[in-house]
Amino acid sequence: MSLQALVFLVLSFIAIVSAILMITRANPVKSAIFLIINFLSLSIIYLTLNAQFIAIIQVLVYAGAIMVLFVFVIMLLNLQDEKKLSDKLDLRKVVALLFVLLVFGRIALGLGKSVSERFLKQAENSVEIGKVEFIGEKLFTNYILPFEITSLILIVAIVGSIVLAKRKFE
Amino acid sequence: MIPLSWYLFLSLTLFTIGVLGVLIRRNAIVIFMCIELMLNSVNLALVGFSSYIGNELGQMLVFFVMVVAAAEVAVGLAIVIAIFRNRLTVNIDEINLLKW
Amino acid sequence: MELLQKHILTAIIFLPFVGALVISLINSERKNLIKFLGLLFSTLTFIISVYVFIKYDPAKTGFQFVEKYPWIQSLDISYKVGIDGISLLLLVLTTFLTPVGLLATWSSVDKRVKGYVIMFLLLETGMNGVFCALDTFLFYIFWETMLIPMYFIIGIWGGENRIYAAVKFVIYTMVGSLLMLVAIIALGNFASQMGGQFTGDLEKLYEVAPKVSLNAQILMFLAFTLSFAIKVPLFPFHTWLPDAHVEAPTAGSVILAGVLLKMGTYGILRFSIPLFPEATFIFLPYIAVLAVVGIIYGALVSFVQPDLKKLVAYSSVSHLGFVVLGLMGLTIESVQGGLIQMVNHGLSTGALFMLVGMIYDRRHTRMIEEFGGLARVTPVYATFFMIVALSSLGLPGLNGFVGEFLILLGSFKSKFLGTTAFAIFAATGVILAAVYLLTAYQRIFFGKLTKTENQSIKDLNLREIVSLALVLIFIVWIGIYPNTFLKKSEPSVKKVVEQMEKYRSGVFRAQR
Amino acid sequence: MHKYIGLALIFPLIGFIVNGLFGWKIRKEKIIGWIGSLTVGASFVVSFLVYIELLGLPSYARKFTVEYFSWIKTGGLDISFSYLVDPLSVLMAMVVTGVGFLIHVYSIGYMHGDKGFARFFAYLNLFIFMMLTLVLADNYLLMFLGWEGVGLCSYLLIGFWYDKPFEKMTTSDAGRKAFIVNRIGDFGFLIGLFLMYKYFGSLNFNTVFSIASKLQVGDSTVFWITLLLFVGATGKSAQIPLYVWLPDAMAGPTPVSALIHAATMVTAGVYMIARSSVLYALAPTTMEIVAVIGALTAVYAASMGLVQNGIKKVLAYSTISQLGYMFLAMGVGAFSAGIFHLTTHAFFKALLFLGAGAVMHALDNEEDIQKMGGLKNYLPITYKTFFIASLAIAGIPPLSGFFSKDEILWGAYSQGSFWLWLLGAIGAFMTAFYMFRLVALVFETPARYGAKHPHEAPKVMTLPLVILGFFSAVAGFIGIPESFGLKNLFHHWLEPVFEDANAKLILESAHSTTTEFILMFISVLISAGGILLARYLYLERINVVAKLTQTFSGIYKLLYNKYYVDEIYDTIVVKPVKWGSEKLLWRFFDVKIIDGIVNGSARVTSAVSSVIRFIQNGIVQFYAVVFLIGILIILWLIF
Repeated sequence: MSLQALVFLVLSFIAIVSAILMITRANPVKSAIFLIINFLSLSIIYLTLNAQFIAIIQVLVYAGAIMVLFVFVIMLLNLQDEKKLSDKLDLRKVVALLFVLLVFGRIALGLGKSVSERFLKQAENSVEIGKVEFIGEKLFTNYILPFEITSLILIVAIVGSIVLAKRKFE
Repeated sequence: MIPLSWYLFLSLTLFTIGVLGVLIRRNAIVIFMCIELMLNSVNLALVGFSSYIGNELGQMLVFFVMVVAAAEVAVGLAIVIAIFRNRLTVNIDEINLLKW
Repeated sequence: MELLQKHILTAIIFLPFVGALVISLINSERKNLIKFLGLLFSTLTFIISVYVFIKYDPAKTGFQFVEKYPWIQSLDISYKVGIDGISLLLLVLTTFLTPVGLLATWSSVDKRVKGYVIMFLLLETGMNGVFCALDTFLFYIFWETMLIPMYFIIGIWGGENRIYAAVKFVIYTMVGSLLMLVAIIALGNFASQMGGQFTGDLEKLYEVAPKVSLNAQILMFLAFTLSFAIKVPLFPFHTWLPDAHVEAPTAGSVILAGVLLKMGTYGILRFSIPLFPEATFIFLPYIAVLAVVGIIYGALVSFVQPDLKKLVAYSSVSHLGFVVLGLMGLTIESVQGGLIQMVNHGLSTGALFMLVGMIYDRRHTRMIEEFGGLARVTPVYATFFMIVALSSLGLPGLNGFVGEFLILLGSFKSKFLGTTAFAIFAATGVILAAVYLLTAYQRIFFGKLTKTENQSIKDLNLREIVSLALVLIFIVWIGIYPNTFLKKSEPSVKKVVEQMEKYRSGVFRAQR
Repeated sequence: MHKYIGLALIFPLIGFIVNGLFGWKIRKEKIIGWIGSLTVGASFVVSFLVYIELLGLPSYARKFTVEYFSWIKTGGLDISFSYLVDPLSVLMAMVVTGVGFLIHVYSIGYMHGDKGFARFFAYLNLFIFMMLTLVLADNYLLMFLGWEGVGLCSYLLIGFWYDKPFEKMTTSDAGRKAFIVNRIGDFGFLIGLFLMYKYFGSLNFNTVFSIASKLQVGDSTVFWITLLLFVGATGKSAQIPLYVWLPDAMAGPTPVSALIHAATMVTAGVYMIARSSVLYALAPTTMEIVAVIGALTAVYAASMGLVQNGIKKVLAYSTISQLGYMFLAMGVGAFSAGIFHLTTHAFFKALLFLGAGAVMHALDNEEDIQKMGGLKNYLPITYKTFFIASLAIAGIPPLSGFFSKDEILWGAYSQGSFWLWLLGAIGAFMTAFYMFRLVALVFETPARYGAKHPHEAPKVMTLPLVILGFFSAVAGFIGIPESFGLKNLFHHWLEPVFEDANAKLILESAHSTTTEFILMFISVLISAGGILLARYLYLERINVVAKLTQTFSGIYKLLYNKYYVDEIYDTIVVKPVKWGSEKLLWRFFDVKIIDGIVNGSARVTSAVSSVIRFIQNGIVQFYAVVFLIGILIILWLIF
């Protein structure tokens, strides 16, 4: 087993465990912290895929900005702990679990069949693709239009969230 | 070298956990986080494909997904705040406005 | 200017839409500005359509002012608009009635004026689109588009029972139009079977559709015609009409009667007949029977209506029966008559609704028994009402007569109908029209002025007079010199009729 | 000059527009009235000039078609605003505008002080315009325009005093009745036109008649065409069974009754048949029907006239009866005799009505002849002219009515049968009787009007009376029967028009002058008998009248109530239609059945929905699970 595989397995283990912990914590702050751990481990996995730019963005945007926002809101609302999960292990949850597992199984089966024999190695130019320089160039040439539109989306999001969140003026 | 399928299985696992979270949690904020998790798992698959195929498209898409995710979180959390202000709860069982 | 010339139909279709956009940016408190802009945009549209009317050259065959841009290329569905003599008249009617309707009801709508004007302009876009579309899918989209603003116009600005009326209107229409969508898709499919390419292009379908097997033709004909018959409305699909008319605000009724109903008859002439000639021959007598029943039925029922608006609504059933009979006659005279009668009905019934609205604004009732002797207090109003009523009952020299006469004359000698009985029974509608209109007129305007509330009714103001006078100009014009309009539509009508005669003689039957 | 015949139409139209639009601004009655009258006068001058022009031409050339602009042109139909100038139409135009002018002038006095003065003149002018359109049109459709147009004016003018009660109803009811009954006739007319178009391919007089003149007598389609056209004529000219509107039409102002319901409009049916004489000549069966209906109407209406008490009512029935004579003439093929009677009737009947108007004017609009009497001394001019007109209508030589009526009776005998002549003669007797009953009760018996002070009408009203009186007296001389050895100018003038028709008819050429003289003598005797009987009964033996009415009270009531025809029509037509429409068609069929189905389908939908709506519990996660199941199914299907 190569070093790369080892790194991948460790990181994916961390990612999965932190994800499971995230959805099972009663306290939303704890959930948020586990989610951050999950994001960080994912960013390192991106590095193993030679996607440096995405890895850095992942840390900056997700683990940084978005999660700060989450934690901030949780603190702001001063939420109580949710009731223990096991207390409410009602039929609905069991059914949900069942179906989720079914979907997982079905997709896993399909995946196993379709890609197990292919894509064994990364492409030659994968290092080239992941570079900030390359991505930046593409963004400002080929993808300039969607890139500019994102600014519009962000503006709308900002305006929208301000309008929604502000208190009504009496 | 590890094959792409490993990444895809990781992505699938994370996605499934996210879905499960959405289905079983009641706290709207946690549900949001689960959705973020699902988005990330998809990102992972995209980046994986991108580097195994050797095409920059996947990473471009991830970039845009992140932008949209950021916008969505901003608006979503604003909605949560607005609802909380009115109802003093973020428990979505109690926010059943869609009921007939 | 050249740009406008090239895209003139697009301009007509979307100028009201632009107007709606502009108005949506204005503060809703500035009601007069909003109304003014609504009027301005619809008037501009009318002016452009008059230009089109003048420029339209009847000598050329086929569609004119055609614009075509691919839309869904793989299915050969395109944004294709163009007009011929048939749609020309209705297009001009639409663009004329919208500003007039807005003007006539300037002060009767007071709540949510902004939304009202926007809905109106959107409605106009939809209507213009329906008359210009030369692609079945485009047609369908415009057809449905104009349903939505109408739904809101009835549902928000209507009378007491408006929700019921609005829902009834939408559901009735939807039932038909969904079947039409199925038929449109089926038609495209047949085209791909026979010509190798799915298509929505009407001109290509004109070639293909008549060659489809008879059973399929019958099914598609029924699907199309049911949808149109509901819109017309042909007896017995008419019961949405009185409700919708009574509940709709005045301008809504004007448009509803003036234009929306015409879409049904237009559709029959544009789609049902030329696309499925063989099926048409089979169903023609039955539809003609329904039309004649509608003529008499509508007239008899409107004779006993206590509500003036309902009376006018039922009279529409009767008038549209004439139109359908004319179309089924399939002679140049009767189809031309049907066409001109569509315009006439738009003008005179539109004007009648405007008049009813005006009295409703003053007295807040439409019950005929509440009036009486109004000629004394409101002579101008009475005069306008008289002229419009006379036009509606088909007095020679006014527009109604030209249409009815041509329809009856044509259907009397029609080879397709085979018997003169249709025309004879339909002609009784001429008597009945005089009965119900004059009876109502007399009960409203003549006799002693008994009710004290009626003594202080104000006569029409200048704005109302202008809006009615505009309609009257056309009422007299068509009555005295209909050739202006007949000339434009004659070649297109002739083409349809001659084509049908060829089909009848079996020229194309062998090809199948 | 004939090119400018359009001017004759334009002038009244201008009058209509000016008075109609600006009348309320002008306000001065004099100006309005003279605008109204002079425009009609001007069109009389135009028609007269055209007449002079025609006189200067040889008789075969007296026919022009003047086309102004196209009206409806589509498919095979090509109708224009084009006018036919020939002896018949010019004669009619002169009668219409001449009598019309006099009545307009009279109206200036009669309508003095009325609130709707301008409106009245506007309507009258419109009427003249429409009537001229009717008589001058050179195709049936344009004629129909005038035909319906005069109906409209009649409607408007009958209901002119729309808030005035009239018998059991209001004046506007009478107007509406007139319009609707006319429409029933027009329905027949229209169908006739369709059939004509289908058969001849045209509605233009020239085309239709030239084709028709080549057809065989007895053509069945032509029979239907002419019969249907005649249905139209029964409506407009108040013949059985559509006469019911005319007596009620007396609700209008008296000049209207004189102009429209006596002199001009009601004769339109006669004119139409005369115009289509070629067609009628081809359909002997229709001719017979026309003759019989005409003769029956003549007697039937006269019988009702015998007992009426309204001064105008009597005249109305008399009009119907006289129209019956004209149709009788048409039916037996004596076209020019019918037109001749039309002309003389226009004079004396207009005069009678105007005289009645003068009487009513003097007695504050009193109409009941039982409340009149003794007006001879107060209204000398009216009395004299009225008397002359009564003599004329009764058929006393040498007044105009004698010549025209006698010609018709002679035609009925020679071309028709003895029975037709007998009916005509009975009618003549009744006519003489009721006219002089009227004269006696109104003018000659002792006064019964209480404290009113009757006074002669102003000059503007009496002058037309005098002029009409003059024509009533002498107009007959233009049509002296040929058997007197003189030239019948009237026949000669109309000859080119009826040439074709006469060629088709099998005319009894060998009639003996002796028979004609005998019949003439008998009819004069009959008339004189009627006159004398009336004068004897009402002036000398008034108590006998009362006794007679008591003895024959059944018949009297039947006659007085007009054979209850109105009531019968009401019960068998109007009421069932109204009931059926409301209860059966609307309340039951529309509301219950059709809407029942529509609303029923809606109710089914909502019933089903009310059950399955519980699935919508509002919990998002439940929806998400369902969503997931959907994905699962799709996955299963894909892979």
